[in-house]
Amino acid sequence: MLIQEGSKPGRRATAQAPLTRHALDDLPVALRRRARAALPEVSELQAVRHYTRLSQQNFSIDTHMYPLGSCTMKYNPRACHSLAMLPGFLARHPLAPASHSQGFLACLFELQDILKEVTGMHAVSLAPAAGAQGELAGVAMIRAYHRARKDLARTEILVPDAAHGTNPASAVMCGFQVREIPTGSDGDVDIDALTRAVGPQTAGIMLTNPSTVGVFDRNIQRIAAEVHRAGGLLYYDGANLNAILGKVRPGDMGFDVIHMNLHKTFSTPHGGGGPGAGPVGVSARLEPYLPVPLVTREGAHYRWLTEADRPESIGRLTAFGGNMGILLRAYVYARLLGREGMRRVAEFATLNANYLMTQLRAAGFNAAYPQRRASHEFIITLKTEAKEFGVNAMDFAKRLLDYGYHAPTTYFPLLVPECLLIEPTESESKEDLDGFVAAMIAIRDEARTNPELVKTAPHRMPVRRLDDVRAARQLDLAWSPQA
Amino acid sequence: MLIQEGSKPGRRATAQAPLTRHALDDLPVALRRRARAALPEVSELQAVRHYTRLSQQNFSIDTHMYPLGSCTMKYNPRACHSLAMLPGFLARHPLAPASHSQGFLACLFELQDILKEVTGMHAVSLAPAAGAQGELAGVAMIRAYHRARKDLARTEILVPDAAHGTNPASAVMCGFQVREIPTGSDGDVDIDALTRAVGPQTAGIMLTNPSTVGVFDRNIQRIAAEVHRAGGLLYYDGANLNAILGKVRPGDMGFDVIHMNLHKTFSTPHGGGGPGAGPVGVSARLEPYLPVPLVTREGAHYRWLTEADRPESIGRLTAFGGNMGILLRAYVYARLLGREGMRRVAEFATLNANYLMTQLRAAGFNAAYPQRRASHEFIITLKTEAKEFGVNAMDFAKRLLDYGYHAPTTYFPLLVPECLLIEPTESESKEDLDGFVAAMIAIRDEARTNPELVKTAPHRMPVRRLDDVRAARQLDLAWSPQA
Amino acid sequence: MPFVPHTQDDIAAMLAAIGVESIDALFDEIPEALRIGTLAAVPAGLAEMEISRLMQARARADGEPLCFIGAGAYDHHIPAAVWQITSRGEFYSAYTPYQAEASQGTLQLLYEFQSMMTALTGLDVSNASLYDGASGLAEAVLMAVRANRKVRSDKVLVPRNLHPAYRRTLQSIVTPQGIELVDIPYDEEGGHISLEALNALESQGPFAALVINQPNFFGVLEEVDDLTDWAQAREALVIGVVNPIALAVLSPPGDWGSQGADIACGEAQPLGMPLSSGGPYAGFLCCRQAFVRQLPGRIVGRTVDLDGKPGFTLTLQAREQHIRRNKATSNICTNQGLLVTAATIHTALLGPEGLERVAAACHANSQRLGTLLCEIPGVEPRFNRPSFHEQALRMPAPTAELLRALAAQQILGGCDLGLDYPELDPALLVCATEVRTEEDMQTYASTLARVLAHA
Amino acid sequence: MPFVPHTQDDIAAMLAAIGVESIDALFDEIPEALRIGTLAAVPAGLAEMEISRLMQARARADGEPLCFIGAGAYDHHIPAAVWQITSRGEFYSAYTPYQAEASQGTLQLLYEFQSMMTALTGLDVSNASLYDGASGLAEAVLMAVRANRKVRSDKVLVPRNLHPAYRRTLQSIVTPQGIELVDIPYDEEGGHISLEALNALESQGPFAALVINQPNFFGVLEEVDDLTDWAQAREALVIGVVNPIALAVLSPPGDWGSQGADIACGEAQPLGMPLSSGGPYAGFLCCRQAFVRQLPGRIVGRTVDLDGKPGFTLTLQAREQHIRRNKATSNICTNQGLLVTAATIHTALLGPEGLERVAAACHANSQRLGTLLCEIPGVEPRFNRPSFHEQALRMPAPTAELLRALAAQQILGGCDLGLDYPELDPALLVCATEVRTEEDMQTYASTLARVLAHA
Repeated sequence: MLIQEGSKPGRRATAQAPLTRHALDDLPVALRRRARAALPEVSELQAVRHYTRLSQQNFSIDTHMYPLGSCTMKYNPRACHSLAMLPGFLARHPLAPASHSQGFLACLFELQDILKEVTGMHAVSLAPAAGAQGELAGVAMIRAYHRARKDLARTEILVPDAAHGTNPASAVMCGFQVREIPTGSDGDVDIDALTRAVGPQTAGIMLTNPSTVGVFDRNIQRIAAEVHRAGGLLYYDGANLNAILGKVRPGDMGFDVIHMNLHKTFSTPHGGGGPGAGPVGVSARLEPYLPVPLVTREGAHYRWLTEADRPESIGRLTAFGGNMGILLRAYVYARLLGREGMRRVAEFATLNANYLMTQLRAAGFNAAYPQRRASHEFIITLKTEAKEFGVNAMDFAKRLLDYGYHAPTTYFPLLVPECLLIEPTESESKEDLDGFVAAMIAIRDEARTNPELVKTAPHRMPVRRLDDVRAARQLDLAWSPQA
Repeated sequence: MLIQEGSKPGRRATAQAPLTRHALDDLPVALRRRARAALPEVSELQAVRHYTRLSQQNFSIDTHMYPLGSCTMKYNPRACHSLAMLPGFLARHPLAPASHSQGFLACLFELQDILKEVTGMHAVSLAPAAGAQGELAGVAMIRAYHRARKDLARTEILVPDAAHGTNPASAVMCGFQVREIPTGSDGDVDIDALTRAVGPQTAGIMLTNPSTVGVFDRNIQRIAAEVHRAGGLLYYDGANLNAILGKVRPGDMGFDVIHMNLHKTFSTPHGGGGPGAGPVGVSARLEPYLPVPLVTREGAHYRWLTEADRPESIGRLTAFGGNMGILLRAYVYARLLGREGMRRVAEFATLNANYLMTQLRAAGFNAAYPQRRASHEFIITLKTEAKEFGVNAMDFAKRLLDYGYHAPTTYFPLLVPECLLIEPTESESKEDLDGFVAAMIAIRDEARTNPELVKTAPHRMPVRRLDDVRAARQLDLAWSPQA
Repeated sequence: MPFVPHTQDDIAAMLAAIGVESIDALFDEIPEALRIGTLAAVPAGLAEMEISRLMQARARADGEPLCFIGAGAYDHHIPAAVWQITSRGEFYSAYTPYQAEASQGTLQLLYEFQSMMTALTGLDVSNASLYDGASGLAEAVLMAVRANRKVRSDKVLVPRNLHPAYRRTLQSIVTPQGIELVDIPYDEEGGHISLEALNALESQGPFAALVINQPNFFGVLEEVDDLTDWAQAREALVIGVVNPIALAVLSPPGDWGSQGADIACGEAQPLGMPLSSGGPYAGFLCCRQAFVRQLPGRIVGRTVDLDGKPGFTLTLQAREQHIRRNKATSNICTNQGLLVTAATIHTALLGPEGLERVAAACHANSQRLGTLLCEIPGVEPRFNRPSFHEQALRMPAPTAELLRALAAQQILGGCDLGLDYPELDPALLVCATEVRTEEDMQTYASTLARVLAHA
Repeated sequence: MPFVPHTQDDIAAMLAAIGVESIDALFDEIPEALRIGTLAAVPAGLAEMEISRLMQARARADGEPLCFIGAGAYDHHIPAAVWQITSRGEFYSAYTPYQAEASQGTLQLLYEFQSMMTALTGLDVSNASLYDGASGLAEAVLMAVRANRKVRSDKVLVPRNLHPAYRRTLQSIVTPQGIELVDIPYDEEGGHISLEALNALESQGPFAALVINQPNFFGVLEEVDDLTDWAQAREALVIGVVNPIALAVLSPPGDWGSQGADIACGEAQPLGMPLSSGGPYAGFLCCRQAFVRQLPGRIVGRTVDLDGKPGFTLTLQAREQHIRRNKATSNICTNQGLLVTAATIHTALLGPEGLERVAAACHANSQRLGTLLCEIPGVEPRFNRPSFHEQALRMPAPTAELLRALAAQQILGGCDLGLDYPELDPALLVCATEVRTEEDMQTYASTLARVLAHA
């Protein structure tokens, strides 16, 4: 039942609004609402019960393992939440003066420094509100850089075919054309194709390394050299940064600009779809273009740097400078990890991924790149199973839900058929990984003996498989009183 | 799986203990632990996931309706929790001086005053940690009163047969003998039996009014007169205070001492079995005996009254004077309700109970006292159903769980066969009550057509019906590593 | 090893299974030269106890000033239930609901949110949120330019009395796509947008859209019906930028003018989100049904499962970047799900009557604050038209100094209008929501009087 | 109407169904004379916003003094996860798990708690908690007197160095049942209980039980093996009163002497419960298997369901008051379930290694604090035996004045021993747990030195 369907005219959570009803007589009638909005009218208990029960219908890290490639669903430490929610931080108005913001700004300043160090970049802005906004900011800085040099012919951004969909979309948002570069059979970027593609029209290339096929591109230094030689810049998509945190730095690989997904690598919560945070780091030549605001320290005093301080900045991306509460969570996480803990993130994420790939292969599943090390993630292709049993990757994914595992990323990257992109992360234990392997084996057995069971999965969720086609064709996007 | 069963030697939630391991060499070896305690060794994620998932296996007010007689399971406002958990209250040491306790003591002092007013008593102590401890304190005060008067022959406490089990148990804890008084067929105490029972040996009587059969004893003033005339005192068991809050006061009925269950009437949480709080109120003649500590105001200054101030006190009941956090929750609740809100508690609890009784009777169920108004609760007897279908009150109760309703209190009071004691409370809506009636009707239909289904219920819980006999015979009360 | 569950035995067993000697061997495909040594600038790890102590000290460091700043972020009472439920692990640590069957909690909640936003704005459909109000407006503008098939123009009319940070954000996000923002001046006396001002710009048209801000940055109410009709008569789409609390009592965009606005967006922060130093907040974006395929961001639809039972799922994903890549309506994927969770619970707890009471109390407080401050010689209302929620006041002394002096007394006295509007200097934009008491406002007034007396 | 969901339509429909005119009519069986008018002394209701403001002001009112008081309530780090999970509605607002099938979460957790307590105490069985440590000891004494079938005595030996508030609580609860508490003096030099002191009391025996407090109220360690053997040689049961953090490193009661103690109880507060001004805390109570039917309070057992699947249920209810009424082992029904939830999660997060580290850090800090303070002329250790967790220090000036002067500097300097032990005056019992830093302790020492210099 929708909260709206439990509504009853005149019912209220009385304690939650002012007890006095003030008049609004001085407002012009023509500007006032004529009919009351059709919002739910419920009691406090009703709302609490409704949303508590709704929450129980979710999978979440706190209840289930998410071996979800490219999404780094790892444990979100509870202290990050409670410390970011301290009243002093929550009550602070975004326009409070620096005199009343020193404790808060100190955290952001130190976070900037930590992110600079782990990425090997020259400067960092925390402003972007999510990974995609970080990408937008990064590409916008590439654009600003070329424009400042009057290098206006650079209209093209190169993007490997395995890239996240946000990469080409962000490039287009900045007015660039996108050219796709194929992936070689070994999982690395096809370096010959790349060489052919770069040229005076190249503004830059957007790369994830390790890539979305779960391998570290061994030619990264050569790629950097080629693109730089052609006058282009290198953009690092930080979605997979968890794989190399504390081990390898994008700045050392030759990247000019990087965004980080704090809700992945720095374990801020996904929250059912956000908020994220997508700080960007840059090499020295891009620093003037960083989005504002930034935090600086002058002596013992912290203050914001704004448009006035950074006239060449690509500008402001949200009204108040970013998802501050998420930045605080990432700061707490970074301080809990410390330098040794950062390195362990990459080490154990990689150990888990390679172990899980090994065990799945031992169980007879096919890895897409069996000759390669897994990075923090790897691809299993269910092409054989699909052919033999008529049970596809989506069916496996849905049936995994019944076994208590969130589905891996399916059908991405697009270049591997019937693929599952699997990323166990460092915070799951060997027992959890073994349990996942056992579930995969059990589902394959079911696919063999009772394919219908798998094809109609899930069976133990609050709903059975949903009709996505109907959802898109017979659009029902909002409840209304008449309905 | 038990948390202990997920343990693995050497696993830790590393962030949660000091990073340095200090030596203990200066402690005598003979006094030190030889073998490490067999406590769980788990990761932080493991613990968070385990207990989050465990929690989901519970019914609770936040997820389900509890029409649970004598237990007043109503909405626990969330603000009571967050405001009682403010850092200033949580960090306060119990032995902090009054100079550093004024804000906290102000709340307790005002709570004492509010409870005095709503019960009509002369003075209140917040010390008892639960209802049963309130009873103990109340009976101890009756004992102290008679002893102070050298009236040592009063060895007997009268208790109606419908009373809560704690009443006789508490009387015995204070060294009294218990004499039971029968309930008349109309639900009131058998006044003739009472008259025969009172005498010079009577220390007092313990009464709940409205009683556990869900009716207001119309003879209460006569009972008070009889007991007082014989030199006994009247004890009010506050378990059912919700029924009369703001409408009738125990002090006005003639009671000398009362305990209140703040976790019922004042909506502090049950917490899966506690903590409660059982403040006691007394008439003037019992004031010297109140348990310590109490809060007093001297000018604008609050301070504790302790044994030194109250030499005749029955003493201290816990080390630090009570369940302070629960008292703060009750205080917040009382202030949210205010005087009008208090009255509404009784009015709507009573409306809900009478409506539910009416609807269940209309559906063909038998009320134990159909000629009486329900107070906040009432009794349905399933004697007929048990005889006709072989499905008893416990079976109904278990099957109600499958329908998403917590079972009413079953087989209590003992004097009504196959009974369900039903208390909907004021915070449930008409729709909730109608849903409960529908479930009862559906279960009776099932009892008629498929009794086995009901007799083996529940079917939709995390476990099916549990073997209580085995639990008591083959005691398994703790996990051990060898097991 | 915080947050890593591996025991030494586990590590040994796992390495043996993989067939390598050490974890380091797993990195052997990475060129040696790229492997880094220490991270000297990253401090050593702390125990939770230690970071707790540090963060508590920092959170306390900045005191608890009495705040009269609004300017796009408002201090409202948030029911305790809102964040207690929002913080539940099942909401907090859940992934984007791509696996619908395992995400019905989040999906149904988002559908309820969409329904609340359409009810408040009076429009047909809503997305499931964007980053914030300002970036949401940028998406609204991009959408309007895409959607306006009648006027093929890249020009959009944007009032100067729109929040300056929104104007800057708009600039950053939409100009790389060649969209031109045309300023509408505000009325010197009224602070509003007049039809005269619009008519004066007409020759620069045609315009793809007109942005209307109700109430505007100065708190002044616009004549939304007239402005809407003006634009729609010229085939421009109308984008309303609105405050959801104000919408409880003000005419919803769907009712503006003779046909209603086409798009509405705004900042959902007033619905259950603490000030939080500026974020995370959530932008909302609603539009007419006709434009639904141009709507960026996630959208939840109601459908049925194999048994015909109702359920919820992300829909219209063909608009999105993970399907459409460079042809997507936007690059946005992450939204502000957790904040929407708070907003939905908040709105359910307040209900229509509760929101109206909050709006009315804010209005009453803001009027009262204006009255109190204007009793001080030299302080007077800057504009002469009705305002809602906040007010622009002319000050008799330089505002930067006033604000500094007030801050030293633990009062944040408002937003300095002169920074973005030199022509208004010296002036403050002040706000008093329902959480400010009469005593708070008296404190402000008396402190300001004292400060001015010594200025 | 806060927390009442009824609309006017609902009320009308419900009254019609019942067949009465008004809600008041439902009270018509109550004698008219008893019905009250107003509740003048109860203030009018507040909105949540208003009570929040009031409570925040009150919680802030008493500052954040630096606390060096222990004396039975200890300030430990509590992982953030503990109360975030404990506060979940399913734990917070759940009823007593009488309906086992709908309460497996709470029941399994209680079983895990019982298992943790038996592991820590080295005894066979545990109940699911009692109100607090002091009332728990009272129940332990009642239980020992009931259970000791060999010595039919109502006398129990209780050391004078047991926490004074525990001694008083014991007095209040057990003496109405005719139990006599016999004081054991502590050693003047060592602060411990000596065998000589026990021997001197032997002629007053036989005794049903001996209470041993490890560490004792002064923080001094007792020779628990000798004391246990002494008592058991005389057929007295041994009741250990212990601190669960200390148990991580100290010999558990089950290992005391040649046979082990019979009963162990104590305050579970150090396991995840904030100081909270004194409560709610939770008492724990463990014993040998042989006494399980004398154990008061709720007990959870593991059993199986109809399918043979393991599950948990309250068991041995035949001991309890709701079944046995006046024959029950105790009148206790409510326990401290929510606090046990916190204690169980806390203990799982700390684990054996974590608890050991906490205990060792407390010990190190407490020793360090003693060292720092004893550098001040006139301050010296009061007792000459090893202590754990806290220390009694002789002071060179009247303690009440010292504590007042320290409190004025926002330092709570310890527990004034002279109040309960005039013979020790002037002396303080001081404590520094793992959350106190070196800087905190230096602050205390330098402030005390300054205060004493001016005394």
